[in-house]
Amino acid sequence: MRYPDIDKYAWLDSPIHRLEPRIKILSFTVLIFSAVFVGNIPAALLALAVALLILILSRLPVRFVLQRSTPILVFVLPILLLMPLTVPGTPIWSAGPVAFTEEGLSYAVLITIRAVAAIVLVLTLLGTQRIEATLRALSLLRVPGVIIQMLFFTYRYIYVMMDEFLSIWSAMRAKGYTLRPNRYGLSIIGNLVGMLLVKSYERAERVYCGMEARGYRGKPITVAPFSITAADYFACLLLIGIAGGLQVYPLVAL
Amino acid sequence: MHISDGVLPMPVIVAGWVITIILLAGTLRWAAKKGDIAREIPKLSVMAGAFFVASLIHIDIPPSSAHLILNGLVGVVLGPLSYLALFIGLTLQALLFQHGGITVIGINTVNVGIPALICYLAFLAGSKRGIPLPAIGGVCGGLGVLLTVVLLVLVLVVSGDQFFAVAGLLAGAHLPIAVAEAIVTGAVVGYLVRVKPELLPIPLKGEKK
Amino acid sequence: MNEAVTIRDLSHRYPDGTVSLEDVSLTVHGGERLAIVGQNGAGKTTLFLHLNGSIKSPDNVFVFGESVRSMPIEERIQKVGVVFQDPDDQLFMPTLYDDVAFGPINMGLSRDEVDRRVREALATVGLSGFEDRVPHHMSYGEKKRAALAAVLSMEPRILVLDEPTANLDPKNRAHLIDLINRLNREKGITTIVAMHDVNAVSHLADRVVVLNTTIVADGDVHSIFSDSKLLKENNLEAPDAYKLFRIMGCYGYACCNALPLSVADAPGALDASLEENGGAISLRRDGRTAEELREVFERFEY
Amino acid sequence: MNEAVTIRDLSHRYPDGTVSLEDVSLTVHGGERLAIVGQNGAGKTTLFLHLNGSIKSPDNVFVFGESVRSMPIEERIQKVGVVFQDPDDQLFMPTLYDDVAFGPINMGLSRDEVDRRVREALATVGLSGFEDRVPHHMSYGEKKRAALAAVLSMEPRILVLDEPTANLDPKNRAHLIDLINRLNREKGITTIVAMHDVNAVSHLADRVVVLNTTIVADGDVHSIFSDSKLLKENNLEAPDAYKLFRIMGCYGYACCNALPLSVADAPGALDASLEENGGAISLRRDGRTAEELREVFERFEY
Ligand SMILES: Nc1ncnc2c1ncn2[C@@H]1O[C@H](COP(=O)(O)OP(=O)(O)OP(=O)(O)O)[C@@H](O)[C@H]1O
Ligand SMILES: Nc1ncnc2c1ncn2[C@@H]1O[C@H](COP(=O)(O)OP(=O)(O)OP(=O)(O)O)[C@@H](O)[C@H]1O
Ligand SMILES: [Mg+2]
Ligand SMILES: [Mg+2]
Repeated sequence: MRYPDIDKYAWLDSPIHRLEPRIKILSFTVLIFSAVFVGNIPAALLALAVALLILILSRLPVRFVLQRSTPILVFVLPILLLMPLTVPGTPIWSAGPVAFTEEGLSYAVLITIRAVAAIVLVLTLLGTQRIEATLRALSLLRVPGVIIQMLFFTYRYIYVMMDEFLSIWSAMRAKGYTLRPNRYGLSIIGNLVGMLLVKSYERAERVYCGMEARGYRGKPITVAPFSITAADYFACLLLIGIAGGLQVYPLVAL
Repeated sequence: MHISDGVLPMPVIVAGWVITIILLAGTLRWAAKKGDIAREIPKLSVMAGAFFVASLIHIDIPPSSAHLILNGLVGVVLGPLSYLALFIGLTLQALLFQHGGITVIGINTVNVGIPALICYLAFLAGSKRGIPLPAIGGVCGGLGVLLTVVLLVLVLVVSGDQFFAVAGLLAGAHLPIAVAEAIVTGAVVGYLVRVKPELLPIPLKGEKK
Repeated sequence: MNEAVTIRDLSHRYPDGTVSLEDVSLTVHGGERLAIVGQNGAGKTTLFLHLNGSIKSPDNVFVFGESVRSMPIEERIQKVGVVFQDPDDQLFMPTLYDDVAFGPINMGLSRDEVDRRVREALATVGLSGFEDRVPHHMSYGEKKRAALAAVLSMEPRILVLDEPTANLDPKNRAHLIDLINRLNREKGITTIVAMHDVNAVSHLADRVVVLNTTIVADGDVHSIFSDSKLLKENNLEAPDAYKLFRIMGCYGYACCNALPLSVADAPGALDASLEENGGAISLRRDGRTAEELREVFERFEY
Repeated sequence: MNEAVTIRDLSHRYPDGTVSLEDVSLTVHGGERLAIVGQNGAGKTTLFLHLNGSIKSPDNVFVFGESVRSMPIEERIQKVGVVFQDPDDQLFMPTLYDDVAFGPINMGLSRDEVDRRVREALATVGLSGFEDRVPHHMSYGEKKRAALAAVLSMEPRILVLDEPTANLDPKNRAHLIDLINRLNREKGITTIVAMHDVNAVSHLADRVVVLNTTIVADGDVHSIFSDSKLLKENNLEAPDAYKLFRIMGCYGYACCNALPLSVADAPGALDASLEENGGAISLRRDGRTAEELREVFERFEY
């Protein structure tokens, strides 16, 4: 179990790092939505190129991006492997009953490029500012207060719970427990989860007392000393322009 | 299993967000009517953190290997507000670990959140009939995953015929997880019954001691 | 002197039936330094939860004459600030600045005033420059001080601390004790602490209340810690300094009235005794020493 | 004497880059009572996680001559039992019986043997009759003992305890210290404890290791606690008993070689000094007293 250190390169300096968080979130989100909805491979490649360009501008280490992108493999690999074989269409290659179709391949490739472009953009967005700045900016972008507060508190307590989990886990290991996927092994995991829930519940009551002791009444809770500059507006217009371009491009190109 | 960005077509993604927003607004309104939301938020947040961490537990069941989902358990413990907790959990998973994309948080929440709500109702119904709680817990644990798989397959199939094979593969890979979650959730509920029954939606047996 | 805290006949039981407080009555005056001592489970934490209204009770807890129950929340937090034991329970925001600003924002202060208070509170506890730090990257000692800053930023007139020194290493402990005393001395804040660490009690309090579900004793530090029967009955003990002077007593050391309760008090006590005894005290073992030693150990050790 | 634990050049850093241990080398002999002291964050807990293989390291931690890393898990837990600080982390089963039986079951013992061990371990810590209790609902002192029983049931030859006395009230603390010493004395178990509570160290150890990422000092209790420079550099302090005898030294008390480190040692030390000085020692204030006092306080207090 690893700590979620998504913002460990937030201290770097680059044009992307310097963008005002609200502007960055807004324009990147538009760009990401645009990238995942492009309808053909050339447009997708263009989106990917834009994403990579922004990534290079951001100076995030390539290793960080590669490591962080692995979760999408779970979805993308099966698609890349299965679709060309299972989608009916023009075979480009076949051996006996197994046929590799053009339609399947091009759809799989389109999805893969979109997925890669999206994750590159997501990582550039999240990797270039502290996660707190992201959450704070969301609160200024009128995401409802309940959601914002929960994101703040949950984010904070993930770390506390992880430490708690790891201590229970080491204590189990110290008594010779190894996780095997059998009934005994899993029911012990059940106890561990149960213990974690009970401890969290009790902690939650103490946390609430702590908040109440500081006048908490469910109201929004942060100040965000961000200020938007002309350069930020310009970058925002540029990125949203690109996002629009990605949608318009297939129409124009056809 | 949480879908990544770039896979699903626009209508499905939009539908996901619409359903999620409606359900969030509905459950929040319900909570505000039932009690003090200022009190619920910290509790829900800490519990959401605990579930988040528990769902990072990695279980290798050859040939597949997966993280627990625990949405059945979340439903049983948090009731209607489980939808909100899962939404927060998925958002943070997308932000912190890139488990699942950000454009698909809506649809991913539908996939795990609706089963959680159903599990809550199932647990209530089961406990009223006097079935042993760990057994209902186990059923809810397995049911949570199975319903999630059903919804996932549905989403993929609606998204296009191309996804048929992929959907089948994912469904197959999840069956062992459903069994594992049933055992884990049964054990959790058994533990909670003994140690902290307040966490379960059951009437407490008067005062102890 | 004005009454900072008044508790009248307070009883409490948890929903599961555990009786945690019974008929507790207590008055704390403005500017006092009070310690509440008691064994594990004596009800110290429960009592503190009443002081800031986290546990609601019918009108029997008053702060500066007003009932805590009916006081508006903004007013209450300016009067009583409670620092609980586990700093992780209290640092619930992702950055230290947000955490320390949490109280002032809830009080509805202007942004400038919030900022001023945050910086002042952080400076007081020696954490200036830590504004952007994330609590989970801070050490335990830093987190303890951060939790204190988060309460100080509301500028409460009464500061309540649950086990402030637990789990701290000696240096961190000494600094925290210093800090709390400075707040009492310089800002006139009334301080109420709960603790097990009897060796540190006399550093933080002039008056001690022994709690064991109900209040068993209430007096100045000396009278409490010299009452071995009281201490034993409540699973407590006397500070090491006190016990050592009792041992010296078995060797013919003529006790002055107030035996020291901490190392820092020892020279003063020695000087006083010396003066009383004409400038010199001779330690020697005599016939009664063995017997007296046995008695001291029996009365003060477990 | 046989080597119970041997650590050679152990270094460790957490994934986030924090260096927690650097070049630690340590040998603990069978039957020894060792204390590891160090400020918050010194790496004590991390070191213990290496001892039981919770953190894997290349071959540099050995127990009775065998590398912990390559040892089968069943064998390892019979050699080293680690009791962590927070008892709630260790009691995760719904009943105390299950908890204490957890280790023996993982060792693959027969049901009868498991039962025998559970009963014996519970009897040792004084919790016979608590088999069916839910650990979560026990008092803090009971939980601490229960956590110890859950490790004793594996009958380890080395017992490692992280902050055994933290958060305990004086009576519970005294009982736990007694219990640990009895295990060392009667069963020959090697005990290694980590602690901050310098006043209790001399009750639980003959030898002390000062850790501060690396091992800064290693010696018998007296030599460590009389080295004020070492203590200050590592944010530690000397026990109160020791400091008081230093203060008496300023009043002309002729120190014997080994100043006492705890109240219990004081009469012995007094007797020894008296004998050396012909049966009587006279305390008085002279010209140098003030200066010497200042020096003692400067060296030993924060
Ligand atoms: N939420 C709760 N539900 C039920 N009983 C509780 C709860 N919290 C505390 N208690 C019980 O109430 C009593 C008083 O507990 P409290 O925490 O106030 O003691 P304490 O003096 O602070 O102890 P410690 O020194 O261990 O911190 C104890 O018997 C405890 O077990
Ligand atoms: N999981 C972790 N990830 C990163 N750093 C950690 C982790 N656990 C501990 N550390 C850091 O490693 C160092 C050693 O920590 P450790 O817990 O071993 O100290 P300790 O001596 O036990 O302290 P204490 O007296 O406070 O218990 C500290 O700087 C701590 O912040
Ligand atoms: Mg307490
Ligand atoms: Mg530690």
